[in-house]
Amino acid sequence: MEQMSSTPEMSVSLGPLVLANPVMTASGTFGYAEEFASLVPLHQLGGVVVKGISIAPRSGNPPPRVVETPCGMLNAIGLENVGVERFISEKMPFLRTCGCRVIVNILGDSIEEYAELAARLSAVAGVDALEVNISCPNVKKGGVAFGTVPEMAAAVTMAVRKSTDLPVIVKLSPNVTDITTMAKVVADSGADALSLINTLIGMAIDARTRKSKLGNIVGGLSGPAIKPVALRMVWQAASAVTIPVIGIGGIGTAEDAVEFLLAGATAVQVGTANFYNPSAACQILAGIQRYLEEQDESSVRSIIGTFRAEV
Amino acid sequence: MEQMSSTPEMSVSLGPLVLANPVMTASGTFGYAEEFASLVPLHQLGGVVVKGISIAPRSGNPPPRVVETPCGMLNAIGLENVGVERFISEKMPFLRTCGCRVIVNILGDSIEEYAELAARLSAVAGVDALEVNISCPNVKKGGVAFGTVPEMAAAVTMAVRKSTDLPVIVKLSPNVTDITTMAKVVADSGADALSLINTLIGMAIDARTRKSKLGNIVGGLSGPAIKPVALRMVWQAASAVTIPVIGIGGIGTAEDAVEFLLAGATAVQVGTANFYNPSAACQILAGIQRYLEEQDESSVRSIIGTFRAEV
Amino acid sequence: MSEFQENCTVVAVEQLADTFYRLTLAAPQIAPASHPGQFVMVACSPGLNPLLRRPFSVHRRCDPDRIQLLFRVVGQGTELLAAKKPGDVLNLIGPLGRGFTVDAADPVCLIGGGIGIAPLLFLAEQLRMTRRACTVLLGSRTAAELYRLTADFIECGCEVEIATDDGSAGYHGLVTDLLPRRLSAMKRCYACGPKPMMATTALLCQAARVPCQVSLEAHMACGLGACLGCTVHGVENGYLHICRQGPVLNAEEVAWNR
Amino acid sequence: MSEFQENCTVVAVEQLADTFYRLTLAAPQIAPASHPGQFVMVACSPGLNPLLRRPFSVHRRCDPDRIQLLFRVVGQGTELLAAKKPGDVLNLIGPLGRGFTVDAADPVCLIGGGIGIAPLLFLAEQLRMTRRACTVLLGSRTAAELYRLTADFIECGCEVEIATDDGSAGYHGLVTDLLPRRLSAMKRCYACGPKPMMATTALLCQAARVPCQVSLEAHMACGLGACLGCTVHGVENGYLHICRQGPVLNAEEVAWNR
Ligand SMILES: Cc1cc2nc3c(=O)[nH]c(=O)nc-3n(C[C@H](O)[C@H](O)[C@H](O)COP(=O)(O)OP(=O)(O)OC[C@H]3O[C@@H](n4cnc5c(N)ncnc54)[C@H](O)[C@@H]3O)c2cc1C
Ligand SMILES: Cc1cc2nc3c(=O)[nH]c(=O)nc-3n(C[C@H](O)[C@H](O)[C@H](O)COP(=O)(O)OP(=O)(O)OC[C@H]3O[C@@H](n4cnc5c(N)ncnc54)[C@H](O)[C@@H]3O)c2cc1C
Ligand SMILES: Cc1cc2nc3c(=O)[nH]c(=O)nc-3n(C[C@H](O)[C@H](O)[C@H](O)COP(=O)(O)O)c2cc1C
Ligand SMILES: Cc1cc2nc3c(=O)[nH]c(=O)nc-3n(C[C@H](O)[C@H](O)[C@H](O)COP(=O)(O)O)c2cc1C
Ligand code: FES
Ligand code: FES
Repeated sequence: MEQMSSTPEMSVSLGPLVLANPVMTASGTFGYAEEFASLVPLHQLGGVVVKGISIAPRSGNPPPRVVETPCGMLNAIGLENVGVERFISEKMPFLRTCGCRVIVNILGDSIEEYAELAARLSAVAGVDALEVNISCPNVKKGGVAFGTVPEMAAAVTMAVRKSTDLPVIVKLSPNVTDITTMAKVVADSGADALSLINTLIGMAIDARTRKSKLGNIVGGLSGPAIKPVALRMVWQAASAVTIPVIGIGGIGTAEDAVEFLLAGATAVQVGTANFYNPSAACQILAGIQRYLEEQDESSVRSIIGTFRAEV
Repeated sequence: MEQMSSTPEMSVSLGPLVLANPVMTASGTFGYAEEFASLVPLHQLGGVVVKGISIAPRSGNPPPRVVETPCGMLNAIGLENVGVERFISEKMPFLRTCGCRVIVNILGDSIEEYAELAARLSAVAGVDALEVNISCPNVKKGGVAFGTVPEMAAAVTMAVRKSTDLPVIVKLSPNVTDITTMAKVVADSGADALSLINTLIGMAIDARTRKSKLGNIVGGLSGPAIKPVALRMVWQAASAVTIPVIGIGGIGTAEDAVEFLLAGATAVQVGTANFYNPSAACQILAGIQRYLEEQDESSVRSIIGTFRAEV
Repeated sequence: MSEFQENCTVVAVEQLADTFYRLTLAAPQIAPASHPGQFVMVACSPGLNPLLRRPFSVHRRCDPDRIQLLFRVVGQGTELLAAKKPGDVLNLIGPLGRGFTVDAADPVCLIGGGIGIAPLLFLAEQLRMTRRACTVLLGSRTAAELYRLTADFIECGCEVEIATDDGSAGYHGLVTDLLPRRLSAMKRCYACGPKPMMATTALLCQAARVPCQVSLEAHMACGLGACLGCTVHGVENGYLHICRQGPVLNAEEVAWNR
Repeated sequence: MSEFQENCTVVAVEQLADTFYRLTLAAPQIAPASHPGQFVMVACSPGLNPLLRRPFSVHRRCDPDRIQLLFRVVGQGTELLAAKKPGDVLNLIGPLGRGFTVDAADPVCLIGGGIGIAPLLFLAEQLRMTRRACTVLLGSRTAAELYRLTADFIECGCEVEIATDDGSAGYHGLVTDLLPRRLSAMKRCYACGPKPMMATTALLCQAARVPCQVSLEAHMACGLGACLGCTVHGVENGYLHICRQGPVLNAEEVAWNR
């Protein structure tokens, strides 16, 4: 049987933030977008999430900072970034021209810093949304990550929410016993959307020298290795809250991305895959489109959360 | 320079339990040992940890039960086992002949079941130690895993401790925010040793059918993919307690095993690697020996915990 | 049990059709110990991805030291196998599992669908050694997949009838449509193929009171009975583990509707 | 920036020594854009393990469309590359990073240690096009690793002196021992090799007030300036990122003692 098939409708909404399509690049894996400009047609992307920005510039951790692991990698960059002022003056001009949504990932040592960043960035033309990285240590609480204590995660979310009119996405840490508690607390504190997962904490030792393979000893595990954990957490989080969820973790193919959409993610972010395959995000977008056509779906929205949790 | 090199001394002690060498096979990945008898010289192993045993036989989860993931696998076996009585009558006779330590992994729905299993197995000749799997759901507490709540983990440990004179190893779940809290609580409750990690919870979806690739929807992620997370948790746990720790998670080569020993593990368990390479455990043992010779160490004990956590 | 882990040298690689390949392997320990219906676990990659071994039926035992595997390329592991060249080495574990019952039953019928034909050639050759009358019904998507295999069955003295999904050769339709007319004469059936094909065969055999053996598939991590991953629903004892209780089972042991 | 992602066909594979290989690749976009000292990121496996691309200096530009890579087999990725055959295709990203300064300085000295020799042949050929006098000092473990490379440098008109760790050819000892006697005449030095070799070179050049450029290494995830993984300690601005600010740096920018 022949069928009239029009191109599936690809746009999705993350609360107030509308994306032309659900494929973004993840923070820390796509620089400030210009690094990929000669290799990737940036305007095709649903959005770009830039490297995490803090108030003051940070120089990051001592080398070595990256090490490969089976089907994954550990990074201990240490949140190196140019600081919010240089970000605005040096990086935003290019980002404003790239033809897709620009989401700024923010991080701080204290709740006040998050709030200050949110306020500062709200005034900047071309910033479409904020993504709040709560996997950072709370200096006042002895370095416990904001994202591992529900009260602290709530406090950061509320502080950012109060300081900006921009859409607020809160990015959850996977290093917790119960991701649904964190998801609910953050949703109840005013987030417009959630994104998850950030990296799992891991480590690698050089047997010969008996030293860490990372300057910082521990680092964040990312890449295909973590996809099963990420998918499970996205499914649990999306089932626990009513706000939209962005799926992240080991996504390298359209099939991976579709798994996250089926599990309840409204959009996805491509991280480590940008390193080994800069075309990944665009290939994933094309592949999702093909999948929708094969499955006779008229829009990407109609597959979100349609995972059938029976067997 | 020529040097007289005698074979390094390989024995290690897990509290009262002395092993001829630090290489064991992990629960659920080596059956009841007889499955590997034609392929593996069992007497070479430091010990065998048998598939988890419950009071009544369990038939386990509906298929599919295993699915491969990048450098790893998900399993949702559902703790299928023959039950303690058939284990004793059908499986122990062979295990008594295999020439290495026999550690029985136990699991229950309630604290009483753990205690009963410990008592029953204490009377059985040939059982050298118990490994308590606390990653199981506590039926009385709505299915929350014993191993994710410090009080419940403590209660199980104490109940088993009281019911047996056998060495008690408690096997920790990695699906927690803070592994050191769990390690300390279990150590303080009378465990002779800890083992970790059990599997990370994960999931896989078939994009075409939109169904889970596992009958049980979620499953346990194991294999090389999880090694960085396991190594980090073993290092943290070994640094937090004074009792010996057994390292588990993605160990497939001698180099992997050495990383865990350096991080503070007194022994290691080889899991998923038995499936893709039945010779893994014996090759790892030989490789550790070679490593010790190269590093001019006279015993495996002298490298435990010698990871240099500076750069 | 005589199970071996063996490095096997690839002796020959044949591409029988678009995605059908046949490997000949030197397996001096595994080959002589193999029985029709048993399988081997093949490490398709020397690295960690894909991680697990892949199960393949012993397709044939050539001279006493060699086995053949017949496989369809469906994913990473089989793609790697298809790229093997003579002289390459593969690590195998086998022979594993319970094979087909080879007894005095005569005449018998073998029914294979698609890549499920794989274990039946070894079985046919074994049966023909004691001159059993073998009728072989083969089904596939298209004729190309059957040319070479049909010739092999005929060569060993079987009567062969074929069915194709696209009608490019033989009967245009399901291979099981060929069965009823043959069944009454048979003392035993052996089937391997897609589950619906085996379920239909089982049903027809049950109705005709002809004993039927089937070779099942399940995802396997170990192949050795250790992981307990390879479950199918059994009629009686709950779950069956394909790698030890199978892969060959009596059709009536299997819960076909699950 | 002209950076390209390109599927490059392997044209030739040479094994220069035990673990030294040289690949010739058709790279019609990357080759013409390349400058000595720049590098490419090579996807060594089509699969997910190893996951990350591996950085390799452009060893040479042959006719305008081809580049060569010279590499030593040290792990998974380089093992896969060594097994490539003509006709195989590799995905490359490049040319990346800042290369060597090629200016009017004359005469100049190139010092390469081990696999660090790789980028120097492209540099020498470029320098010789404008008839700069090039002295090349090459060091390696053993003579076998240098035969072919020495010939290549001589062929393009360089004066070559060699040192080996085992004394199997040339000077028995460190290649940097050859430098002091040459240095006073030089207008510039270019060095690539193990860090201690480059540190010594930097020190000698500083003492002799000869400008020196070095090509550094660091673990890289992206090669594009995005991951911020490829740090080395700089003298002034804290950390340097090798993939964008390097791999070639002026020796005095680097904190050699860190
Ligand atoms: C006892 C037994 C004997 C078999 N004999 C043969 C044979 O002779 N010839 C042949 O071509 N195939 C045979 N198979 C199926 C074969 O094992 C799978 O096709 C193979 O594992 C796929 O590997 P892959 O990496 O290419 O595909 P993957 O990428 O792993 O998967 C591709 C597809 O194959 C399915 N698959 C993966 N693993 C298995 C598995 N263990 N069992 C069944 N399906 C699987 C997946 O669900 C998926 O649909 C047999 C399976 C079993 C259990
Ligand atoms: C700018 C640059 C240019 C280079 N040019 C060349 C060249 O022309 N020829 C050549 O043989 N090598 C070159 N290298 C080093 C080369 O990248 C590594 O040898 C290679 O990545 C090792 O990969 P593998 O998978 O074989 O080894 P792995 O198994 O990954 O590692 C083996 C060893 O190589 C080291 N290594 C791994 N990755 C890197 C890396 N990115 N940089 C440095 N060391 C690494 C590891 O620490 C380990 O000691 C260059 C590196 C850089 C950064
Ligand atoms: C090198 C690197 C740097 C990263 N930096 C950040 C960051 O600055 N802020 C943040 O929220 N996440 C950061 N991440 C996490 C990623 O955005 C993503 O959540 C994680 O890598 C999982 O996705 P993946 O498996 O697709 O990479 C970083 C990841 C990597 C690999
Ligand atoms: C198929 C399978 C079954 C398992 N069954 C058990 C079990 O019964 N009890 C238990 O404590 N752990 C069980 N485990 C967990 C392993 O013992 C081990 O902790 C985990 O797989 C991580 O190690 P690995 O990466 O080396 O496999 C099982 C793991 C697998 C893969
Ligand atoms: S495949 Fe492991 S028990 Fe059958
Ligand atoms: S390698 Fe990624 S920034 Fe240099």
